[in-house]
Amino acid sequence: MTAKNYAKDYKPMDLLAVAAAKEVEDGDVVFAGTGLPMLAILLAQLTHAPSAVCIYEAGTVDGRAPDIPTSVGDARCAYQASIAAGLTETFYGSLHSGYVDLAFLGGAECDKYGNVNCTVIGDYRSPAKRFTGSGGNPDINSFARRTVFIMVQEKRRFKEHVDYITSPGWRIPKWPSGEYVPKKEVYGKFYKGGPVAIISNMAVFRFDEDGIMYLDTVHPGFTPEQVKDNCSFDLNISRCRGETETPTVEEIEILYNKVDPEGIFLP
Amino acid sequence: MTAKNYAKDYKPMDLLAVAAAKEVEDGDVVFAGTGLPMLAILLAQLTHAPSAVCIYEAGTVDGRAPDIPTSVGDARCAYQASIAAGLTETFYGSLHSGYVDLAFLGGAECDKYGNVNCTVIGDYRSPAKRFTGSGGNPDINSFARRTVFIMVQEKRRFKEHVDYITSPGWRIPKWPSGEYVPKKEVYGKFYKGGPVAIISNMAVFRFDEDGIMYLDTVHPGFTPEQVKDNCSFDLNISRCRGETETPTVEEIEILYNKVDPEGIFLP
Amino acid sequence: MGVPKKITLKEAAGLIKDGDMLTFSGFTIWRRPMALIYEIVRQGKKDLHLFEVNGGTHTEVLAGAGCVKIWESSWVGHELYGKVGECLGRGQVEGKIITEDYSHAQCVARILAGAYGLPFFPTALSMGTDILNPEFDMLKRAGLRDGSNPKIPQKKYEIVKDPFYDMGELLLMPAVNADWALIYASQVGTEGTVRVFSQTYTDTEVIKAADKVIVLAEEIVPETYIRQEPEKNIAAGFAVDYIVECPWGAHPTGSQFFYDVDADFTREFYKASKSQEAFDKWAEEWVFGVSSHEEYLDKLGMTRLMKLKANSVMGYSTTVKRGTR
Amino acid sequence: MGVPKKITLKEAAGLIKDGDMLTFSGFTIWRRPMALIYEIVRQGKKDLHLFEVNGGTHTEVLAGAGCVKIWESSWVGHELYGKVGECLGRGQVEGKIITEDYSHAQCVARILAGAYGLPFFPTALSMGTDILNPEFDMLKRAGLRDGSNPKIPQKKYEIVKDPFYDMGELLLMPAVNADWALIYASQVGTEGTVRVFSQTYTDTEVIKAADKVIVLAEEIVPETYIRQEPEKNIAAGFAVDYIVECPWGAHPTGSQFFYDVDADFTREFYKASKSQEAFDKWAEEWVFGVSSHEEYLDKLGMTRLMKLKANSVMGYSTTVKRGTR
Repeated sequence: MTAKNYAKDYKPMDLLAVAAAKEVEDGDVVFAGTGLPMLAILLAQLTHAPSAVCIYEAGTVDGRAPDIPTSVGDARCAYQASIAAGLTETFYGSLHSGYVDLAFLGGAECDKYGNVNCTVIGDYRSPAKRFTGSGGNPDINSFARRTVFIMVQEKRRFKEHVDYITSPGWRIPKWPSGEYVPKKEVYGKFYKGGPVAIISNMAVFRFDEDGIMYLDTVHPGFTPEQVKDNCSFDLNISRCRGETETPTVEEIEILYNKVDPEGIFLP
Repeated sequence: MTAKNYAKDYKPMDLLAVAAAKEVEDGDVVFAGTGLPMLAILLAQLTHAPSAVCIYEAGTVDGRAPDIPTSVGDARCAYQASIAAGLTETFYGSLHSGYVDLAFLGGAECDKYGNVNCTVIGDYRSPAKRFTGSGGNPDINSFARRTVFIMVQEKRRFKEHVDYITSPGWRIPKWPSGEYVPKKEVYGKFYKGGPVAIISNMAVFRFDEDGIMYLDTVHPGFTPEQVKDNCSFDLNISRCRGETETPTVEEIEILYNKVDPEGIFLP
Repeated sequence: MGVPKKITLKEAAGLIKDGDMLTFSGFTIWRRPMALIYEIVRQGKKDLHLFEVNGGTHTEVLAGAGCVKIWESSWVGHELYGKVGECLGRGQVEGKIITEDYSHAQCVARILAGAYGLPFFPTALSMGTDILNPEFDMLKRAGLRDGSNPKIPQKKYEIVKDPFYDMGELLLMPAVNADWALIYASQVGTEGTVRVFSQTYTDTEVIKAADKVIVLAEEIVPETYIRQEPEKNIAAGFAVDYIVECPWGAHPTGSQFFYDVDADFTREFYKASKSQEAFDKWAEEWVFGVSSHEEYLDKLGMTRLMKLKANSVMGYSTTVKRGTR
Repeated sequence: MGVPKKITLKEAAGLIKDGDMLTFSGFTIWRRPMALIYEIVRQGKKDLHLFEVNGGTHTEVLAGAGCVKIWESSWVGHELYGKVGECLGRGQVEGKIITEDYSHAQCVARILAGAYGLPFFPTALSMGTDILNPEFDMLKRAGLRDGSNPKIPQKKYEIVKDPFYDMGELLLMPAVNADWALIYASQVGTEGTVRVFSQTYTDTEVIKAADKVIVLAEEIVPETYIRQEPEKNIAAGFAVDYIVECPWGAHPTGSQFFYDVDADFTREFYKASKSQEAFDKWAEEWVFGVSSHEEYLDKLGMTRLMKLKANSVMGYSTTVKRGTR
């Protein structure tokens, strides 16, 4: 193995895609959504994880189109796929069935337990603003063994309490009482795992033994303190390992020439 | 319409197939098993019910093979079928979903409520003899709007109490107590219908308002009293309408030349 | 039940009554019965109750036109071409549209139960979320869970314990059986057998779960052809009530092997969807300003549509410009 | 998880331990993994726990050879070629085989639950039958519902009330997750994608529901070929653990588009199955008397097998004599 040839020029988006791709282990069954998750899984397949398999929730398993899909429901997802079926297959036959190792997800807000909101701003009953709604986010997050969130870092997005828990982190309400308990207590023997990382435009976060978020690495150009300042909750920065590894020339080359040559997600 | 040209020569099996075919109404969605039911539905499609549709529980809908299937799992069932899928489709997507109008079923024993046994002789817990087991008989019988049983007439088969209720008639045990109640009480709003006829080698039976079997017609060559003698329970023969209509020359011709030219079920 | 009846788009929309519950084929911006959606708007249907596994451009057109009273779903947006559902969001914020949120897979559970004639379907997905917060049961808050509307279950969900293997708690999700399934399908046989290309999404389940089914067919093909590969079909003729032959009937949403999503059209719509005034103007041009689906296609024009046309081997357009390079 | 491992029939059977729970592909006398069944008998496996949606010739071979301890299913027989399961029946009457009866669709519910990782699946089918008689719960009578065997649910079924639409009572059926799914498939891609021709029976669900999966492939084909029509495939490579390439591996059961059921062979077997002595003689000849699947095929002979060969257009043999005319 030769020394890595790091790229001098790269965009924040490139770093995110590369950092996300590193979360993929070879052989993983990955549930991915539109956008950055697609870049990450495709890059991983073309580098260190050639036998990782990608499931798109609209119904396809391991598609191999020469052109990157624009959405998970795209015809491109089905090209040279192993399976083209529907949501019953992906959500129940694959996810609920226990096959999924890793998933990439997004969100508008998160708290320190990795609870994520992608539903509303304000009081749910009379919201100030609606987002898209949950989609498959909480489904995938509840049953994949490892999930990785990709989010925009802002103080108002990394919150003490999210306005609405769309997707379950490590401490969640157990209904009907709504008491907050560890995820395992809600999921019983269905428990498989949960969020292992959040990748923002400033840093990579992971979760400690108590399911509390801490700073793992900062992206070049940022300091741990800056990251802490961009969280509303008291972020643990004591475990920071240093800087996030930057993209190599080869990774950038693959991203721009093989994964997204049309410039759909990497303009 | 010209007068019917009744066949002078026919076998008991022919009469059964013709009588069963008459239970099919045009446009019916029919669930059929191997053997006589296949003859009946195919004959019906070639005569008065061209748009009846046949579902075989192994996974096909409305197959149109030039050759009669030997079993419901046969490759022949899938030829020019509308759907070739599996048992989830037929049992849940078709039957439980409420599409099935009519079904043909068999059994080793029945009682006057149309409860049918195709599981054991003797005490279930230490049986003297096992039959095939239920197969889809009780499933289909519980959810088709009308079911027709085709059975061998013997005193020991038309019983006061069957050794085991494999398939639910009009008065059935409601568990966990096991109290006998009308079918509607067990099935609640799932209730759709139940057995409307039993066709034996001696007669056609139907069910009265209380779900009790009565003699409807006797096949030529038998008297109502003979039929009654071949039942262990006290058969109501007061409503007998006369003789079962016999096969026409055309029906025999279709059965032997179009439906089963190979002589599989009509040797 | 016989062969489904062939009718026109206008007749199809005419069958739907104010207040009816609708559900749809497709996925976000793919295979939506758009031509019928436009006609429903033209005919001014009101108070519609939508259940959909996920929403998309069709939802926004209906919501923008003021046709929607209740929306039960998990998601709405236009994927890359418009991040959120602005019309629906406006209706929700203004309190004009009652929203009942479920997760995506919980919606699948609901439609599966409906398809199979079951009152519920179990799932352990998305427990521990505010989707299950009893305070956020909006149909209950609106007093609509009293059993008087047969299309609204008496509870949003139920928590039960596994009695068999001590797995713990899981959820039962109530069935959905809409009055109407509005389906866009790739091909329909002359006797009504339905086929969709590539992913099936939840189309199979949606058809089975509805009381009545209208299918917009991109093509009507010989029944003997569609039966040569019965494993590719999703519904038999007896499961369909009405058929409308309607090429390009899914535009601006995409249809695998026929045409891609019209990204520019969708972006333009999304821009318009951000205010009621702009939406109304858009609708005046693209819905009320054309009297038929054919006029709509002519207005779009051949050049534009040919760019979207799918390559017949790949299943998607290889000529449409998608990105910046 | 990567690509499934290619192994031999002997290795495949060697993986199965005494007492393991097995389930199978196919339907009655179609697409059963017969070559592997024979090898399991040759290797003298004992105390097997079978769950199958329905039984067939393979069940009878295992039961006759004394391999079966528990049988949970709905049906056993050889269709037209042998009306009941004589070997299994003998084991049941003699009390050597514990039988748990479910209806056919209840078995489907059980395997569906297993496939979807659910502890149960609801059904309203076959209520009011002796299948539900608490006195006839044979695993409970045998003391096996105490939770100590993770493959045996603590209850045979559960009765629940619909909380959503007041439909009344219905049943919950416990999941099945066997140790092994033994599958015969028409084609498997070089990376493990599985396809079966014509009806899929419950093969899709059986694969998903089992802890480990062995697939006997009639043919191994290029992965790029099998992915040209992904809508026809039933499982991805990551769902399969082992593959054995084994042409004619389903004989004497049938395989759509490859060969018909061997009616004469099955009738002969059925005759032999009626007494233990005759069965033993049959097994001496057809199971223990041949050392490999190839030897078994040679013993059957080319003439016989060619009669069974399917017409490639129709999917079934058009030359085999089926009836009396």
